[in-house]
Amino acid sequence: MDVSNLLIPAVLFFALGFLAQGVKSDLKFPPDLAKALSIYLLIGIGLKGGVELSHAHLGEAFDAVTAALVLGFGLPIVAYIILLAGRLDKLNASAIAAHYGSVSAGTFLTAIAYLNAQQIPYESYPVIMLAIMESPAIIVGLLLARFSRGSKQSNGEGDAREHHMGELLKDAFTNGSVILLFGGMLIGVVVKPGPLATITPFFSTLFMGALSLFLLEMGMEAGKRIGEFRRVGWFLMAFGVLMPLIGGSMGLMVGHYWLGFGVGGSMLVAVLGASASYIAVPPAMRLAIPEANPSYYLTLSLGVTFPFNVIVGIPLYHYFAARLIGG
Amino acid sequence: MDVSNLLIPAVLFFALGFLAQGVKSDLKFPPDLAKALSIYLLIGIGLKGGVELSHAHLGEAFDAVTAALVLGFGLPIVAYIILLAGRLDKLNASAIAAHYGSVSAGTFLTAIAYLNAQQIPYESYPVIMLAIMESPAIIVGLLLARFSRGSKQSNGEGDAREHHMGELLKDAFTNGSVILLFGGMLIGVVVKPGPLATITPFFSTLFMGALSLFLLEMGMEAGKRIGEFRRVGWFLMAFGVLMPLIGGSMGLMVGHYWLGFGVGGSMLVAVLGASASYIAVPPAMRLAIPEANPSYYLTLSLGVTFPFNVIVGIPLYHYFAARLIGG
Amino acid sequence: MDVSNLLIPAVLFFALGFLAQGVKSDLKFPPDLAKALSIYLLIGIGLKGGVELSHAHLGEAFDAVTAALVLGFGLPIVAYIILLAGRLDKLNASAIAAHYGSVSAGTFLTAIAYLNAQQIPYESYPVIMLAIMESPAIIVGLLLARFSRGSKQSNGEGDAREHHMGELLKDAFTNGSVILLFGGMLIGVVVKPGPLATITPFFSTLFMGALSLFLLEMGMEAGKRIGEFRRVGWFLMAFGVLMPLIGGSMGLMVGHYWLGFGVGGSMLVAVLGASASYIAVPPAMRLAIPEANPSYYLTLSLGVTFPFNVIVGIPLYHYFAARLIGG
Amino acid sequence: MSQLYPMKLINIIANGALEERLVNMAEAHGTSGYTILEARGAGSAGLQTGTLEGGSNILFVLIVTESKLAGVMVDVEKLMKRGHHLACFVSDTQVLRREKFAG
Amino acid sequence: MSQLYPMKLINIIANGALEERLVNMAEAHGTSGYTILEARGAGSAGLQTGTLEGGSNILFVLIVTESKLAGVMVDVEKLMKRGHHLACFVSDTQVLRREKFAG
Amino acid sequence: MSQLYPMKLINIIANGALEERLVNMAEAHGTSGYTILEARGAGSAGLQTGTLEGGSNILFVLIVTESKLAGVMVDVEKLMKRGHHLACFVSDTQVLRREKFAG
Ligand SMILES: Nc1ncnc2c1ncn2[C@@H]1O[C@H](COP(=O)(O)O)[C@@H](O)[C@H]1O
Ligand SMILES: Nc1ncnc2c1ncn2[C@@H]1O[C@H](COP(=O)(O)O)[C@@H](O)[C@H]1O
Ligand SMILES: Nc1ncnc2c1ncn2[C@@H]1O[C@H](COP(=O)(O)O)[C@@H](O)[C@H]1O
Ligand code: NA
Ligand code: NA
Ligand code: NA
Repeated sequence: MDVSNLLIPAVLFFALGFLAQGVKSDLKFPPDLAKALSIYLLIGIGLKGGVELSHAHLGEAFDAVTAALVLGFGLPIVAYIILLAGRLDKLNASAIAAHYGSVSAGTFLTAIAYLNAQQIPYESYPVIMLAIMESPAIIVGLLLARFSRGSKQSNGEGDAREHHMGELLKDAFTNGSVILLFGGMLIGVVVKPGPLATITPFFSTLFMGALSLFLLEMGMEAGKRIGEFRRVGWFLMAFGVLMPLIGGSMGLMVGHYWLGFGVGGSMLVAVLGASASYIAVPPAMRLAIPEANPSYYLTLSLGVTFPFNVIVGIPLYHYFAARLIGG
Repeated sequence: MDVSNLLIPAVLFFALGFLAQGVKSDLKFPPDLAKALSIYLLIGIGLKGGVELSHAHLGEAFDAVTAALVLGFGLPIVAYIILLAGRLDKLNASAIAAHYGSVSAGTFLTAIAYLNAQQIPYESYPVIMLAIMESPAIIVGLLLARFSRGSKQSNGEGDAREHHMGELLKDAFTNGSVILLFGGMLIGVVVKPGPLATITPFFSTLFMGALSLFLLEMGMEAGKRIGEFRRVGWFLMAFGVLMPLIGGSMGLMVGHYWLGFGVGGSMLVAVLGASASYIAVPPAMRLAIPEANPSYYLTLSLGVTFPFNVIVGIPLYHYFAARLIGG
Repeated sequence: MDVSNLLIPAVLFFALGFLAQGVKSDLKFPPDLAKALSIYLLIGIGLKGGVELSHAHLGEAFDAVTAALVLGFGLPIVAYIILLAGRLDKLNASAIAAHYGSVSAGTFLTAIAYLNAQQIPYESYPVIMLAIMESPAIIVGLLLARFSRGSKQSNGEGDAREHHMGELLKDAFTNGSVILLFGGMLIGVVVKPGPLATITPFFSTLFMGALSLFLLEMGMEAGKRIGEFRRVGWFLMAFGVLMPLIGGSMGLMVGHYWLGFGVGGSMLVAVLGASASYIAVPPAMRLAIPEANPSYYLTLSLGVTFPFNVIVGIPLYHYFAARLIGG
Repeated sequence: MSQLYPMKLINIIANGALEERLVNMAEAHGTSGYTILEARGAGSAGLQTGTLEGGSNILFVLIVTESKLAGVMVDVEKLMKRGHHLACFVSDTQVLRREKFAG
Repeated sequence: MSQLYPMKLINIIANGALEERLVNMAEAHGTSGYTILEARGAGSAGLQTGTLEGGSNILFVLIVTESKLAGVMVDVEKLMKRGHHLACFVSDTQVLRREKFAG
Repeated sequence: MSQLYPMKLINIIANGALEERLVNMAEAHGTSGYTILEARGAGSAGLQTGTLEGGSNILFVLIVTESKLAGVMVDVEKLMKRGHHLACFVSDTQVLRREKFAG
């Protein structure tokens, strides 16, 4: 595993941001810049996925979607069990679990950049799986939390909650990231190559540069979270490193044995399994599981798992994918 | 009229934004992003117009400018009469009229994208007309309002107003959009091709992609206004659909019979006539006609006329232009 | 000195922004846009510098760095002496001196655009010198202020200050601009051409266009400062024009006689000497010399010296560089 | 001397995800309007840097008549009881036009 | 215990287009300064999403001495009389340095 | 009727460069949190357009118990004594949950 593989802009900009926080630099990013970049990146992935989907093999695409659903519904349950085993209360466990069942587009794109840099080919389906995997985990988290609350349901507030439920489920499918990913995908599918080419310079040619800028800011965000570590405690910290390994290996299995992907594709599925959402899921959990402590799940997904995946995880998943498949 | 012509990024992104609001998605855009994009787009149009102006035929350019002034001063008066006929108070009528005499760059650019997608050629003068048409309607609105106030002038506040008037007229020519459009145009004219080429990748190559992102956000903005429909009432809603048809046909006449443009160019002039401003004019009216209800003119121009033009109007004006000129 | 040389986008957009303020246009820029653009530009310069550094001649690079340090430490002292001679209090003198010892990336990049437009070649080392020159002047300002405070040190607050000092020195090396410039440089050095090429379209191809947009906003900022002129008084106004001439000539000497640069390179060193920081140093002085009046140093660097350099200084330094070296 | 009328100024600082709920609340109580400002900060819910939706606060400002205060407070407490992290503080203020806010 | 001095805190929420007018007003009354924050919201002028200049609010904050309040209120009422849509509310506050604000 | 408890609302308007100092101050006094809003304006330090870091203000909001006020004020005055340009004003307010802010 050649360390120079890590010397790609995406990773280095992330590290730079992290370091800037470490040395307490006064470097500030306008808050809206990250939001604008994530909107841009999600549309960009969507368009890319749509174009690929348009000449995808339907049977394979269907398999990929099914696999994505299985991972999206399965991983949160695994996470939930581990968290309960660690004596975490049920509501926080549900909220955290939802984050790990979902995905991080930033991590996924860093993996893409990593593969491109080494000219490793990869299947196109993982992009579609990324979009699919945004929502299921939110639903699982919702349901887990609902059962956790148990008795509470009986009292007056219950109805309010019931009434609530449908709306929250709807939210899972209409959250911003889902809209941008599937919207972009749809546009990528229906627009003819001619007109599509007019927006390619913006959404495709600039993509990797914009990603670097986004990761610089995310590196700073991750760095800011270090101060919160004492809040979350050792068990959760460990979970933030352990869970990606579990999710990663499950993703690897699914990618290789079920979907029959090569090294590149299998590694990307591993990354989907390993990554935790820090854009779509946190606001969803704010509404769905208000009782949970946001500093737990934000610190874990953004401050622990994200850096771990970008620096250690990606090359690691690649290494195992290569060992398993022999690329 | 082949519907697949509507399947261009600009239109689809607008629809996506509109839809996102419709399903009450939590998708949020940083407020400053739209402002930044509109600044970028106005400069971009200006530069484009300047380059074309630099090898324009002066006589033709002069005709186009005159025609733009006629439309800019004429259309608000038409709108005003219709609105009064509908028993709207004079001050609100003046403010709304100003919006319809002016233009919407977003609509104009969507029309450009629409023509490009179908490889329909178009004259370059409409770009210049766009810049010209920003201000006249504001002045007309100002004057209409002033006369509407009538008696008020006699009382003490009068002088304040008089004194006011000059400043407000000045504002019409120095508002942000005018500065960016004419500034960009001037720069496009005076800068030599060499240095100009250094900024082309930014202002020209990315243009259509940035426009898509802008329209996505405008689609959301339009969607948010639906809630305001009950405020404006049926008559104004109807006006928001009727007026573009009137302005569009007038534009079509001017483009074809007066300026002798082809299908593409005439359609663009129709779009100038049909579109209503939602960037330059609203703030101008806030100062010039504070008594008017901003939710009327913003809802109409952004929530009714803009979507109508983008989805229905543009192909319609194209259809009639083709019928009239036979392209 | 052919005036048409000034007709480059960078200069014209700056003038446009300045003019927009002059005519009191209601043109507004979202505050975060300038911050985002300056982050982008600093990274872009850094990357460019890094790539050039990677095939730089070490001996020459070392000379350039030494020269940059000499200028960075020397110029503030010159400025300080002049300001005291003008009877300005020591603390304000220290703060202003720090700004003139440091550099303005915006001015430097305008000079680059100016040279490119005339196909004048230039050495690559000034880019490195730009990064080096960010910090030294801050340190000098700090020390000057500390001695100015003199007696104050004896009282109780003293210790607080002492204790303070180290932290402030650290700040000088970790301020945002330094992180972005050196971070970008490092990334430009270590990343292989392949992966680096993926971010080139974003950070390099768009660079000059983004610079134009940034300068448009800076032009407006400069324009807004005119109202502050009465605050700073005539002596400081004169200093804002005189100091760049002194710094410029010193830079010219250093560039030509010490570093042996050609017309282009020597002019760039002159610009480094002549320009005053308005991004990195002001916040640093807020913390290091809170007693100083921020409206003095911001008005001078942004409202007087920046416009002077962009409009008059750059062609002037070019003219003298040509006279001196005979390009 | 222009007449000023007493009103209650309600401030709520919460994550942006709660915006829709707060707006609905304001409308349910028929206030003359509402104001929202973007905010950052820290509290029991941890650090809110304002960079990501999940970590962005809003300051929700509501001017109401004395009579409406109690009702709004009940709704805010409901949100808190559900576990939502928010800071709510109420101050006395005075407005220029009573009729504008007394809806 | 640091001494605090009573002042009046004037808040004005209006469309961004009014910014220049409000700043001029503050300067006309010789206040020590003014503060502006970007805001969104809704009111009699309809929805202010903050996305377009025409639909963006500002929160204009002005700290003045008791003695200056009346004068400022007169000017604010003038704006309202002209029809401008704005919300103005005044609260009592205390500042650390009287001389800073009593200009 | 929900119970409201008196608290002190501290507002500090200063250049963004002071943010870290103010946050440290809040933490030193063990407040339940703090809130920061971006601001522009003008004052003795001149024009703060919000465009460049050096010319950008923040509005730092701190809710504290009566008992903590004095201590915070001392620290704010220290900053002012050092020469920092800032405006600080304190108002009475009431909060919904005393325990949340009385830390
Ligand atoms: N003592 C305080 N002073 C000012 N703002 C506070 C305070 N406590 C909490 N906040 C704000 O309220 C938000 C929500 O508070 P919390 O529910 O404690 O997370 C925080 O993110 C802060 O922005
Ligand atoms: N009751 C209220 N509470 C808080 N903000 C309000 C209220 N009424 C109006 N506003 C704000 O004041 C702005 C102007 O009010 P209006 O003149 O009613 O349009 C609105 O856009 C809101 O941001
Ligand atoms: N009278 C005032 N009313 C409102 N804000 C003020 C006032 N005076 C100062 N400020 C704000 O406080 C900041 C710092 O004030 P100063 O220390 O005077 O520069 C200014 O930039 C303004 O945003
Ligand atoms: Na996952
Ligand atoms: Na029109
Ligand atoms: Na210098």
